[in-house]
Amino acid sequence: MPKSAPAKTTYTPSELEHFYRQMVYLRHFEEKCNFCFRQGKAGGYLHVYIGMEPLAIGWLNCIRKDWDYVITAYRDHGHAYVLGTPVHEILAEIMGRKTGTSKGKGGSMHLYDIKRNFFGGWGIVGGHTALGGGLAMAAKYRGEDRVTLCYLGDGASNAGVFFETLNMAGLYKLPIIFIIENNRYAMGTALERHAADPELYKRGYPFDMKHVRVDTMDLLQTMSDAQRIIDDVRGGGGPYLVEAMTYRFSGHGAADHERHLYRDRSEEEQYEKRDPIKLFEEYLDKNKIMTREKMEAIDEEAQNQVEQLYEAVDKEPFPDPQEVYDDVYSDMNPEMGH
Amino acid sequence: MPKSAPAKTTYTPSELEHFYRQMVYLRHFEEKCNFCFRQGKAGGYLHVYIGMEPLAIGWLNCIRKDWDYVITAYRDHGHAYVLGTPVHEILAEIMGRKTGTSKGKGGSMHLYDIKRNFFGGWGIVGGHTALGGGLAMAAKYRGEDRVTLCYLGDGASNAGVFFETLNMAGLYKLPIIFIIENNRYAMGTALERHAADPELYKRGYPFDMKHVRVDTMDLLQTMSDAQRIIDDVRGGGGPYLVEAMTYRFSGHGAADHERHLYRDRSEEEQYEKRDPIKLFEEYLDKNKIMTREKMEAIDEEAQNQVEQLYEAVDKEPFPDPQEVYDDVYSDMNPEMGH
Amino acid sequence: MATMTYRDAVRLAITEEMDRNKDVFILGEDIGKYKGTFRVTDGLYERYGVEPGDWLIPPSEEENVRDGVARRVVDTPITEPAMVGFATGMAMTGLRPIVEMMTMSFSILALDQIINHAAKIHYMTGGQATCPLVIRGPGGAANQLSAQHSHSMEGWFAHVPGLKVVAPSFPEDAKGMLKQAIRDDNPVIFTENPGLYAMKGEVTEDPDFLIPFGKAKVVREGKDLSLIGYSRMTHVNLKAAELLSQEGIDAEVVDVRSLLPLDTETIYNSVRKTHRAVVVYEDWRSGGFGAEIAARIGEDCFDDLDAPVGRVGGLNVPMPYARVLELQCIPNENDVVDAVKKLR
Amino acid sequence: MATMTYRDAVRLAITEEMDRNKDVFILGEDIGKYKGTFRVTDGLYERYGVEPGDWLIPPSEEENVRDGVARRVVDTPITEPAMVGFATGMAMTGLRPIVEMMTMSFSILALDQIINHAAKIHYMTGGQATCPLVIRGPGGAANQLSAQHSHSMEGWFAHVPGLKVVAPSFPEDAKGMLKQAIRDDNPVIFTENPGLYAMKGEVTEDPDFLIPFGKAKVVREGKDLSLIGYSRMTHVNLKAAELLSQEGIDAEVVDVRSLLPLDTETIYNSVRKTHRAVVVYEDWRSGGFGAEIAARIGEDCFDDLDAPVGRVGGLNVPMPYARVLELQCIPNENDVVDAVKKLR
Ligand SMILES: Cc1ncc(C[n+]2csc(CCOP(=O)(O)OP(=O)(O)O)c2C)c(N)n1
Ligand SMILES: Cc1ncc(C[n+]2csc(CCOP(=O)(O)OP(=O)(O)O)c2C)c(N)n1
Ligand SMILES: [Mg+2]
Ligand SMILES: [Mg+2]
Repeated sequence: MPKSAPAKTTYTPSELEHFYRQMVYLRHFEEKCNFCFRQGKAGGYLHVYIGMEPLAIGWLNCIRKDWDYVITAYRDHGHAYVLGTPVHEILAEIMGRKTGTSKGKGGSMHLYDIKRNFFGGWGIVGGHTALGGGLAMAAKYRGEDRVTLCYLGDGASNAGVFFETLNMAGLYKLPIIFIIENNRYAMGTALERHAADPELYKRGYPFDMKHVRVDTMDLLQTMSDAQRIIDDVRGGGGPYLVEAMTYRFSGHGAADHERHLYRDRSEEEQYEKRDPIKLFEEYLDKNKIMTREKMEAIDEEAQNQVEQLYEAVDKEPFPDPQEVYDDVYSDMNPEMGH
Repeated sequence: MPKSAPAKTTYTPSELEHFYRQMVYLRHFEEKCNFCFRQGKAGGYLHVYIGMEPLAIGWLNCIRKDWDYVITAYRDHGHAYVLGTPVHEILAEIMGRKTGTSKGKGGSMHLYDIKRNFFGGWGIVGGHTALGGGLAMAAKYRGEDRVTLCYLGDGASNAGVFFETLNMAGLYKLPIIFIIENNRYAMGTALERHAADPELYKRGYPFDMKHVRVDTMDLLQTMSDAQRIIDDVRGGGGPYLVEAMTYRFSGHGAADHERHLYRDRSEEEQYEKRDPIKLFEEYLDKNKIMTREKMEAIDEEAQNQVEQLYEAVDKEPFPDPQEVYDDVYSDMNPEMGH
Repeated sequence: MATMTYRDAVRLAITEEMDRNKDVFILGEDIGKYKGTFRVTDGLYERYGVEPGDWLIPPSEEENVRDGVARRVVDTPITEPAMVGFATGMAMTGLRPIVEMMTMSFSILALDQIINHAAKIHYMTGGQATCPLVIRGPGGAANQLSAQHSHSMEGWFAHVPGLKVVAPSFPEDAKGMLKQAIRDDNPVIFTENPGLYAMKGEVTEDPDFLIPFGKAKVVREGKDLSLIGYSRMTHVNLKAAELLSQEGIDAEVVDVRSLLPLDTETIYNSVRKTHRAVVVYEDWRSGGFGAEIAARIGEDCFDDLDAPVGRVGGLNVPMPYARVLELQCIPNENDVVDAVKKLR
Repeated sequence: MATMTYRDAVRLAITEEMDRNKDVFILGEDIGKYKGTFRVTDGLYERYGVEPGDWLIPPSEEENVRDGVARRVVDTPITEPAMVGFATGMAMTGLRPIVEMMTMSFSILALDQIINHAAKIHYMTGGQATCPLVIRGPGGAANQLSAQHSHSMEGWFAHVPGLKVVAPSFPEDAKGMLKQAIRDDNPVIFTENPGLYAMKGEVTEDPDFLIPFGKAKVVREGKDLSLIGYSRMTHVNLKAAELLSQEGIDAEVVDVRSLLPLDTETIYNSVRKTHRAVVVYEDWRSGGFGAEIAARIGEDCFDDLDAPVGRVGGLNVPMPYARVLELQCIPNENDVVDAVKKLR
């Protein structure tokens, strides 16, 4: 793990409890999303963050919320949640309801919370990275000290537009952090089968850009790396490419029931040993910050909260048919009818 | 100049004379092309190779002609010439005549000689590099020991599809050499203004690909580098990225009459000191391979040949109107009429 | 004759042609071990596949003797532009690559390679080179895939000289036309539809059964009006014809099958018989290929028409996620019936 | 009123809006020191420009006081997808970027960014975000630029919900519509034409003169038939009208100006008056936007038509290099006259 500082924490017990609650809540939330899909309560492509929680909870608790910009692909529930989007609106969107973040027009892949500077929520692999570059360019143009976090997958890191974006970010020295969520798979294609060199952090090298590979299974390690890098970029250090080593515990999407086609159980078991929640619990326990009993209580509480959320959201109305024409344009309607 | 071997030559005087004749002929040919454009005998976008001759003459005299594959962008006259396409057909194409390589349908930017394995001749910056990857993949699929030479510009080396191509070439370990013709300008945009890091050879690094920067103003130096690299790739060494340092002596295209907008005369003079023809003449002279008198005679002879070629081609007919519908498809005509 | 799904018919066409000709090559995303997102390529990897890494090893003698059977199913990174460009380069050397687009929506990323390179090679080389390339995959909406994954692309492609574009509606046509496409020396866009894969039909087993392009097909005879469509919409039209027949309206259904080349003769003959036409397509109504078909009927059958040429297309909005909204966007048999009644 | 070229009118619209609003930002290839390949951006760099390197330095106090006048003209690498994507990201934060496409042909590389991102942002966010983005540049053929550099793209864009698409024919319209486009909160495709840049015309000097979208214009009154077109083809239609008048045919010329939204009312009113229509466009005939216009006239003016709606489009071939062939591909006034006569 080159360049990455020793895990240290400067967080109070109550902060740590807060992080733990977020980890556990997000895990239950994502499991409920998969449940919704199985029940036909959610459709389309739905991708959960199970095993990858520190990428959202670690990094997004280190930025300046409502100031810094965040953009990611379709595996986006966790980002909206940590940035403060009401979970009711998030689940309502995933369940295609009128009260969702996009009024039911976006779905799981297209969550946005613009007023909280969460810019989505995109489905075209790699495509959003250029938008991320634009967010950072806007901040720099205005002379603001905003940092932009642009997440993408290991598979997305092969996309041409991503390299074009790296070049422009390096050329204009933009305040942006590209976080490659290297969960070792692009759908059913393993890292070694889609990348000429699996060490993806090297992709920053040709663009005069700082680049580093870090472990992100350990939440506090992730946060110390995140804080260091965010401060560096905010301080004018220029763009940064971070290869964040993680693992997708579930299938690619809720519809992927055949993981055995491309990986075997034993591999999964290896990674499950480093389940981010387990690691964090061991830390909290070892350092006497929280008792196992309390952890169980928090876990149960979160599970109930998610259950109640689901019950409540499931009562929300679907969009009205005529809404199909709304928001195509900001100032006019498209031509109607078939 | 990392990795590049000391210039040495194993060429006979007659071979060296042959190279010299090619250098001088191509220079005059390109000047005549610019003349054609000024006279309205050629139109569209026309880009000459003046100052960059060793890229074609050096490299293409080191490959196995009619066996290895070659593809480049729109600055393509020199490649067709060295690969053996009759100059009459080349100039006829540039002048839009029926007897041109593409029957007058392609023009200067779109020269092809498929039976000699010259695959063009492309106008979309960066776009052809993926085709080059496919040529190499075909050779590898068939188990042939062909090498593919894929030329591109420094500006093209920012294009997304080029990076995607590098990744696939590295992933499949294809027998291909990417030659970045770094002539320091993408149209009116200087290297430092379009590339985050002007050391373009670094772009091979993330893709487990050998990469090197070499000088290509010196013909024999170029040939020794070329031979070494071609042999390595043919021998199964995998893909290679070569950043070939050169300089475009003329404007971007025949229509670019305002070079002063983006570079000053003094810079040009610096590079003209290393004019590839001048360097080669000094070598031939110093090593007593050819007298200055002979060089002048060859120069004059080439100039006359080009002049006669132009006279002859200018007598060639333009395409017949009905030919506009030919060759849209191999087996049918498109719908006709407005 | 065998009964099989549209999905199996597509796969059978591919395997028959791969067995027949070692130059046939397939590449795409997750088409190997993963069998393709719609499972179209199930079994191909086991039969012809190779690990990307095995490209390290040049093919063995035996392999070449085995007509290069291996290394013909290649998983690519998620880089559609390079994927299509590589296939195009291979095609220029005489190989016959098939590119699977996971969904046709992603072909938008590769349009420069398709339109500016593949489609123009034969012309720009003055006939020196051909480009025997097939790009296939599902076009149109599936099930709540939202705005970025639900495009119908065939209308755009059918606008481009140098391409051939087909959109079969039945398993047998899918097999016969895909085999034709693979043997064609020009780039062919072969549009499937997520809603058709599970659909069953009779398919001839003759391995040399081909369906030439440029031939539309009357799939239901009728005298009162012509319903004209392709791909999944042909089935919508057939359902609409049933509904109309209950009201005593006898609709003819024309399955266009091939958009470029377009069989105007069969379309015009139907209109000249029925004097009324409605063109149905899933793509956005405004500017979709249905506009071209309607404009041609208006131009060339002017005196035969008893009513304006009607059109039924997708709503002019990005595809929304909520099922209730999505269903509204996609034309169904009732929309067609309404349009027919509007014709008066 | 001042007389100026189309090129100068476009530039004036940009400078007026940049002076008016510091959020207006322009990026593109060689638009700075090089002044743009068609010299449209001549002078902008000196006035608002910045070296890419200077992005290193955060803007100074004075600079912000000067309403961020500098660093607003940015040369980009030759990477259209990222160029448009960056502009789109900037637009999502409220800036108003103008992207110059060196030629619209290159927008093909950026279609995913334009269609799948910019055009869908407002919808996919449920109205949370807007995308005030302008993409402008020359569309259509210039002079022997061959197959890869001569595309007309407006028909494809006009097919995409979420985009607005305009193609003005005169300097004054260019100025008024570009200023409108820059102030619009939605992505606008603004198509120029290489053949129009040098064309002169009267332009009002009022800096707040805007031309709203969705309004076509009758640029020549006539009673016998309607010639309908946009961009350079409006001038071809005017020439054709002159030729026709010599034969006693009195043609009306409708300048569509705005393709999306489309002003069908003005078009229909003209057709209802003349009972004959010919739609003229430079794009490939088959599947071009003229098909949509013709189809609509056929649908909505059926009883008003005394003859089929004629179409004149570009030949269905990739653009050839030889001038003699190229000229054949592009519709001219004689082609229009021929089409009119065919209407009988
Ligand atoms: C351009 C494009 N091609 C293909 C797809 C289909 N697709 C969706 S997600 C995905 C895998 C992406 O993997 P990765 O970038 O590693 O992200 P992860 O799912 O692992 O988070 C693919 C191929 C797409 N959405 N966009
Ligand atoms: C995609 C695309 N964008 C823009 C252009 C216009 N253009 C043609 S050549 C060129 C400069 C390319 O520079 P470089 O790659 O360095 O090649 P060089 O001309 O120096 O040989 C540009 C911008 C194009 N042809 N294609
Ligand atoms: Mg992944
Ligand atoms: Mg260059």
